[in-house]
Amino acid sequence: MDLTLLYYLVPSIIMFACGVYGFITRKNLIAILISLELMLNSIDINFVVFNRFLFPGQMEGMFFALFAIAIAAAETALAIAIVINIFRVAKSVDVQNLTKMKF
Amino acid sequence: MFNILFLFVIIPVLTLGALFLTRNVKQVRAVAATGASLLLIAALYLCHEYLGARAVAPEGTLMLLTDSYMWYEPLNIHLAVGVDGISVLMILLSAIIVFTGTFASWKMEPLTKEYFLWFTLLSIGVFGFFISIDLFTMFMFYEVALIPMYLLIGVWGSGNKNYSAMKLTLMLMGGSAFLLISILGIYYHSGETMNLIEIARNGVALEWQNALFVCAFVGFGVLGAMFPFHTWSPDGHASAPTAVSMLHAGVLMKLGGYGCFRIAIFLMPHAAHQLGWIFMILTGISVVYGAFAACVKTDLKYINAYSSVSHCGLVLFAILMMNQTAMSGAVMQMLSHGLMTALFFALIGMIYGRTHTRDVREMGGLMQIMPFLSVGYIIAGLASLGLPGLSGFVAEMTIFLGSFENTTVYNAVLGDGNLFRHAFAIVTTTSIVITAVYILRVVGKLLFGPVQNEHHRQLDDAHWYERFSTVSLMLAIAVLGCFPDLANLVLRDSFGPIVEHIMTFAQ
Amino acid sequence: MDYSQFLFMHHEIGVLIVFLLVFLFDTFLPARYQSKLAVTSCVLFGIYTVLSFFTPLDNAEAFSGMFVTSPIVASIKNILNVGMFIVLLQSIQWNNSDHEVIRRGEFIELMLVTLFGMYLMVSARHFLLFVIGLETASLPLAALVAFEKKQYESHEAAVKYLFTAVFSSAIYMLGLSFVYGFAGSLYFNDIAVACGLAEGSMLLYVALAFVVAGIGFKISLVPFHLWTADVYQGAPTSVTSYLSVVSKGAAAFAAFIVLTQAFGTVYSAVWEWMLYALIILTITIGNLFAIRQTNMKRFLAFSSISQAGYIMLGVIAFNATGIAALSYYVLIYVVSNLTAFGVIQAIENATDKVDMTDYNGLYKTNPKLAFAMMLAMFSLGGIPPFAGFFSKFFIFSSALAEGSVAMYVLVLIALINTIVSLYYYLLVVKAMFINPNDNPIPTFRSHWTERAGLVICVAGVLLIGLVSCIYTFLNQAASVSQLF
Amino acid sequence: MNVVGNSIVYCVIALAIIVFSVLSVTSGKILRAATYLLFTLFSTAALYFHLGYEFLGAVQIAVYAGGILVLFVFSILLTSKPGNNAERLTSKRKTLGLIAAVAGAAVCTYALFSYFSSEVVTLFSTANTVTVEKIGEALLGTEKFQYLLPFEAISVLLLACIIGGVTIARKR
Amino acid sequence: MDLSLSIITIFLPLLTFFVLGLLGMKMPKKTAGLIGTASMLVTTIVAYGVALNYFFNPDFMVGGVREAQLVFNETWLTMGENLKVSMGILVDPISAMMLIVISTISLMVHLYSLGYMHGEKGFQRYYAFLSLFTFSMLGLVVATNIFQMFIFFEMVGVSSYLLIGFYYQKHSAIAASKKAFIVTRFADLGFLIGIMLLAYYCDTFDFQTLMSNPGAIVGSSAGVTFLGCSAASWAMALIFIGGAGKSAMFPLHIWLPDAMEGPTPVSALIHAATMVVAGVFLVARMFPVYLATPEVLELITATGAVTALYAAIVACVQTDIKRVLAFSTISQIAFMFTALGVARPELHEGVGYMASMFHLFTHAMFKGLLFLCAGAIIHMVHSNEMDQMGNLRKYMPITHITFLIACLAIAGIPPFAGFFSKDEILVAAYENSTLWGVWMSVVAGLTAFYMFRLYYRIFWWSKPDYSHHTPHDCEWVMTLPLILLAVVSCLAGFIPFGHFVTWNGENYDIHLNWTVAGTSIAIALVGILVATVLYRKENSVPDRMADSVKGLYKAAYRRFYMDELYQFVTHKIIFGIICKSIAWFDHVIVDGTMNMLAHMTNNASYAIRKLQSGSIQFYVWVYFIGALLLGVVTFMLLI
Repeated sequence: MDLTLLYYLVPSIIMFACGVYGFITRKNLIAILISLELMLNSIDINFVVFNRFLFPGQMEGMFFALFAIAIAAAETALAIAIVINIFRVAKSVDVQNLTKMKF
Repeated sequence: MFNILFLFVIIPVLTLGALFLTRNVKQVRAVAATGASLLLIAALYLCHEYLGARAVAPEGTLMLLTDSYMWYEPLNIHLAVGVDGISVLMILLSAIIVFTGTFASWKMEPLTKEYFLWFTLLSIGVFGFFISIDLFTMFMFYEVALIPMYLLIGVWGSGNKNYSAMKLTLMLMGGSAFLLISILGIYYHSGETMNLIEIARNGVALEWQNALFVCAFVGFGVLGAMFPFHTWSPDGHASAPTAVSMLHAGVLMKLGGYGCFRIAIFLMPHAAHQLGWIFMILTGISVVYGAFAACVKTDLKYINAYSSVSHCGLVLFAILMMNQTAMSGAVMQMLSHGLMTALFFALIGMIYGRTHTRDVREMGGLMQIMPFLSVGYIIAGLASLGLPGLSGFVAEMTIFLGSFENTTVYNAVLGDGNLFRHAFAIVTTTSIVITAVYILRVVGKLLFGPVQNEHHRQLDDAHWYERFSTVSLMLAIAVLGCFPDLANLVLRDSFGPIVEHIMTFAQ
Repeated sequence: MDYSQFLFMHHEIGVLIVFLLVFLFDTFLPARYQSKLAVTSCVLFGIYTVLSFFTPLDNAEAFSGMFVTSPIVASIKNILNVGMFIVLLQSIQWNNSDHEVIRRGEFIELMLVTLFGMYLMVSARHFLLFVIGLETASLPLAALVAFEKKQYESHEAAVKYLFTAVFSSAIYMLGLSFVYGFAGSLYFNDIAVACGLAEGSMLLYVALAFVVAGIGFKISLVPFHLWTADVYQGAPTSVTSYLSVVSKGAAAFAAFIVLTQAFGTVYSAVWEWMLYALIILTITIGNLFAIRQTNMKRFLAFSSISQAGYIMLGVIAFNATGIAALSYYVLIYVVSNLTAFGVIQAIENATDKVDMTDYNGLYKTNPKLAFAMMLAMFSLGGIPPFAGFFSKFFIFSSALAEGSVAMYVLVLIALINTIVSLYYYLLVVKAMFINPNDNPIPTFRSHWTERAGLVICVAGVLLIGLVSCIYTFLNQAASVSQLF
Repeated sequence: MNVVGNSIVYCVIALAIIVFSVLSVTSGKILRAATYLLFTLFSTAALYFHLGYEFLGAVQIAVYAGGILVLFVFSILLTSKPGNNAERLTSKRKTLGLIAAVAGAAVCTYALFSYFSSEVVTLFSTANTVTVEKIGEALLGTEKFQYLLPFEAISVLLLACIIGGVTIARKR
Repeated sequence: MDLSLSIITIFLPLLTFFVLGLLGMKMPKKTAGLIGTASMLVTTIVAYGVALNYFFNPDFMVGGVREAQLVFNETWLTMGENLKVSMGILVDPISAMMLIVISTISLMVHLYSLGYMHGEKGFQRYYAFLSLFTFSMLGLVVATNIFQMFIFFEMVGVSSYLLIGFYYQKHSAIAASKKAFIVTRFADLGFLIGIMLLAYYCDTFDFQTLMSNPGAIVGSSAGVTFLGCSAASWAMALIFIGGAGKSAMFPLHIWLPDAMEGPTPVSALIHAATMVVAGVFLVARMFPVYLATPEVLELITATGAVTALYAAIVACVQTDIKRVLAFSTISQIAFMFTALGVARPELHEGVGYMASMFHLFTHAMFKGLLFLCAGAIIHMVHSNEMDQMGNLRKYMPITHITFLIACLAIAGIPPFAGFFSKDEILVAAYENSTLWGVWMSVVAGLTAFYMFRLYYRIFWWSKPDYSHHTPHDCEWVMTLPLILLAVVSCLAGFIPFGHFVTWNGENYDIHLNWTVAGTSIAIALVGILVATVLYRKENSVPDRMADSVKGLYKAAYRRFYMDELYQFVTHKIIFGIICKSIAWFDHVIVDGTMNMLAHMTNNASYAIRKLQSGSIQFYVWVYFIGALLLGVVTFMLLI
């Protein structure tokens, strides 16, 4: 088995697709957040894989992944703050309740 | 040296400023009247200046009193002004209408100050358009003139004013959308300049002319109430307050004709020769169609609006003939129609202000009640149906004869096009009969006969400001009608170079 | 290792200094000075704004091409500063209200940080830096959107904003990962070279589509715009105005930079047509939605969506005139929209009313506000002699400079849409001037800061168009900047 | 390097990533989803190790697994109500989600596979020497492929997020 | 008197119009009337002076030809490079003759109206309009070019409109004035198109230029044909239509009977003597050009003949005395047209032309007289209907005598004026073809019949009840014109007309052709005899005769349903179908399209509102799919 680039991209793509699926289907805001983490994570994998296989001379992809992790962390922190906030106001974290403003 | 043309923007701007500072209705009126009078004086002085300048200018000069200041360098936009005979007459017309309009709206209420503010802004647009020879500034002033209409109709109008105001504004804006495309196209395909004279010199790239011509003609044609884009006009006029109808029918619709001439035909002669026939058909339809439609309307303003469609159609029709006679006829028709429609609308407004109805069926025998207004109405009507001695006749006859003149049209489809043009000229001439029909019908029902509504007997005749306003217009109509060569005096040397240019660049 | 390169970042350093001063003021000064916090920070920012006009305008590159500044970049930053300053000025009254006073410092600090993020977006020539800028510009905004603690809408808006923003940045970064996949570098220059090689592959299209989608989210291009209306409606008005002008303007400029600098080589092959479709969709759908809106903020949200479409015409123009016209458009859009939001905010602060029907008969009671609002509407609708006309004209002319028929069609569609947009702008004017109302908003006197903000904006609306030097300057700046 | 061993390792990691990803978005109970996410993150970290990015793997575990997951768990505990908090998905929503996910996966797969199908580089044909020293230098350098500026910039971002998070989460 | 003084004749009435029109309401009625009459008197004196000078000053005879004199010609409007519209005064035989006719009749009417219109509301206005009309009519006849003529054609049309509608509170008057204007306008449309064609081919409007080379128009338009006729023929035919409209030729005659709604002096001036002959004048003016297009002359002859017969038949059965006179006018003008139509230079030195002009002159006098008499009668009886009259010879002797003279004149009994002119016309007709000669002779007989029917019905017949108001002769201002005109009607026949007015300006001596004259006198006498038998005393014979040919009688009485036909065309077809359908089209299609665009926009806005569903997940779904599509679609389209 020649472990080429594409082998490593497959799980990443699936992970991303899972994230999209989860985002669209889940009702709980935190579950949606989890899906988001999956998506971000898969991107990190992409970067790292490309870096490792195609451009091993520098560390661009790895650094992007590194910073992306930090950004993801910041995002999550803020998101959770907001989720908690909405829970305080609406007593629910169900995304289906968040449709007061529309049309 | 200070260019007198700038006065036509400066005076209204100063009026605008002064209006802001006014405290009561009296001051508002005083300021507005002063501004309008100054404009009229300036316009008359301009005629004199222009003739003086024309006398010393070398033959074939397109524009006189030109002046140009760089405004937007990246797009080569200048504050370029200049006039030829056509614009001088248009400025004079606008000044007269603004002047009379001011007096016609003397008793405008409520919000007198705001009314005059918008009115003055409108006049800035109109004057700015006529003095500009830079496409950008022309377009800018054109739009400046459009938008105050919305509020003027919406706030001070009557009837179904919201609908009409919106329709008018949106349709005219639709027209200006096409116009803008055309202006930008001309700019990019004539050596990146906005100056009319330079564009004329450079010529617009041939492969683009047809499309740009259509856009420009449609754009201005909307304002010129060309069939089938005229539908804003009846509703708009019907709902607008008196002076606004006057200014709109009297001057704004002229912007359409002037623009078609100045931008569409003058700058793109090749396309004008190729595609003129399409618009000849449309404008020919306008002429007859408007007249027929006016026959069955019962609202005075609707009748006049449709009549305007017919008359303005004639203007557009004439400029498509591309010969000197028809074009000078078009200019005269613009003048004549401007004055006469203004008079019409002024009188209708005054009658409406008294009777509170514009339906001819509900009125009758006004001649016994308000003889002054009635006589005025008859004079306007006679001017409209082309009584010699009043302006309409001169203009229409010049157009008809011009459209019969031998003109070479370079067109693959129609050959020299004379037969086609003659056929349409004959069709349009029938409008003089139809015009007579609807004018006399209204005059007969409205002014003659027994008094229809006994309550009307208590109504009074015109007040001094109304008399002043209408008499000025009547005088102007009569002067133009009796001494049409006065207009030709101003126009005479302007068309030569223009027609020559149109013919040279036609191939 | 030359750390003096940081000194090229005048604007970034400036805004961080203001941020620090505000932070220190907020944190360490005793409570009795705190009531002056909003005004002080506004003054500080004002000083900084003025000073930033005097920073040298030249092309400079720092961090091996990761950070670039140029006259036009500096100019757009200045424009953003102006917008930011007006927003801050207009927010003082709201900021000092009882329930907001506790978050006053944070509000200003977060705003400043997002501005810093936007600076990075427009200056970055490396996608990592760009992403960080993007996130800095959007994540704190999510917090800001939730600032109206008393109102449920504010929280809902925050959730919507944050979640969609993160989703969008995920898509965007996925696109970037693809770009990295074929380019091997995240420097714009390298990508530009590699793009040419990858031309014709689907990977390029998908990557670019994702990148455009990510930036399109910030600019709220259709179909990436759906968050906009809800968030604008729910957010505190100051934040809404900030989102609609400064954030959008920066993103539009960034879009230009990214698309021309990194993907310029595949302009006509790829993204010209993507933008083409997006612009038509954006303008049309934005307009269609705006027609029916009754909430003023929501209405302006859709209006701003369609405006975004016009802004993108400057990008699709793909030339130096385009960027100049775009910056000019943004500047005028800033003053026009902030006039509108200034009026909305003044009325909201005074009466809590944001519905269009409440505006009926406004002219009778508050003529000046109504007048300002009308100017804003006319300017947004592109009516001369107000500034909006000029910006529209220039952006159209820049789009047509290339001269293809497709562009003419695009501009024509855009122009026809201006008719629709004029319709709904006129609806507002109609409400204020024409519609009768038995119970109009009572006459009130707005706070001096709001008035000052409005005066600045109205002056801008009236003058920016007529004073040609601004556009001329921007055009000059664009032509001397090393963009292409 | 043992090719077979690496292949097996790859298979295990890939399988883990796929399975745990799917599970984390499909499991009804939110806490379980979080747990599956943890496993996914761990698998990802393992992948990084497998590819030779030990530092990144460590950061992944420390930040994600150590930091973010904890936040998740806390927030889940804060927001979940007692009783049945398993969510049921409507089929319409599922369809929408499936369409999007499948379409996305298909498009990405096609794009990537068509572009990289000719790529023959394997894990073993390239060497990878990422040392912490090099990482440190890159992080504080200003040359090309060095990241001082992003490093500084992200600090501002993090600060802002802290301020934002605190302000939001504050009771008043 | 110097010819240049003729300008006074033109502008004095105009000045009077302005003075009376603007200041009239401020002055007493009497003053206004006197001003009008006095100014008209001056005008008349000058006009006579000018005309007599022209006719009797040998300077104007060059080589036996009376040359036309261009007194003024100022450019009024520049149309094109060569095409200029001038305003000027051209004095030539026919215009000098017309100056006399117009000023005479106008003066008589002015004078007469002082009495007739006494006490009417709007007396000043009446005089102002009369002055305006006189101005227009004089301007018309002295026109130097065809366009000036057209201008004054329009002007007389408007003055006529204003005068017919003088009693503007009466519906019938308004309708009549409107009808008159529109019908003549319609005819003028033909005139205008004719002018345009003419200007197109000849590049001039000027009569003298046109006349000097009448073949030019035919030559220049050679080869351009339409429906088998050359462009030149079309142009001239269209110009004739203009004249036919003004002169009330069949089928454009319908306005003239209705125009009798105006005050009777107006009918005398406009609708008997002057304006209605403008068409004849027009054809006469352009005669040399018409000679170049003989097929148009044929058309003119046919039109004239048909109209003459038609009008004569209708006149026989009308009961309204003014209507009878109106149809008589139509018939007589048709005579003039026929005379012009049959005139050829080679036939008896173009006698038709001279006859036509002669008849125009004499007819103006006696028809003016007839109308003024009718006016006097109506003034007394307060009705237009014959049934209200009878036996008036006892009460109004002067009117009776003058009316009788006029009747004899029109019937063509020597030595009254009509005999001479009509005789020349018949001569011309026989010269051309026997058909027209016989035809016109029959019409002449009918003329005698209906005129005497009228005469007997008014002055003899029965004696109705005049108890409440006994008729008597009117005051001197009204009778004086009657007497003067009667004298003219008696003597005018002896004017050597051929010395003054011929088609080419050369002298022509009238010789009575006693064959024709004898026949025509005989026919006239027969007509008079029949009328005497039937109408001298009240009897039932006429009614029984009418009953025996009821259908014909009814049709003739209803003027062969021409009005109904017009009514149908204008109201049902033009208004009912064309105008209504255009209005419908405008409202439903044009307006509807615009409204539909607006509605479509609105509906679209409503239809897509679900897109903004408020759900985050849907938002991102759209976002994601949008992004994918963006990539895939552009990829597919561009690769």
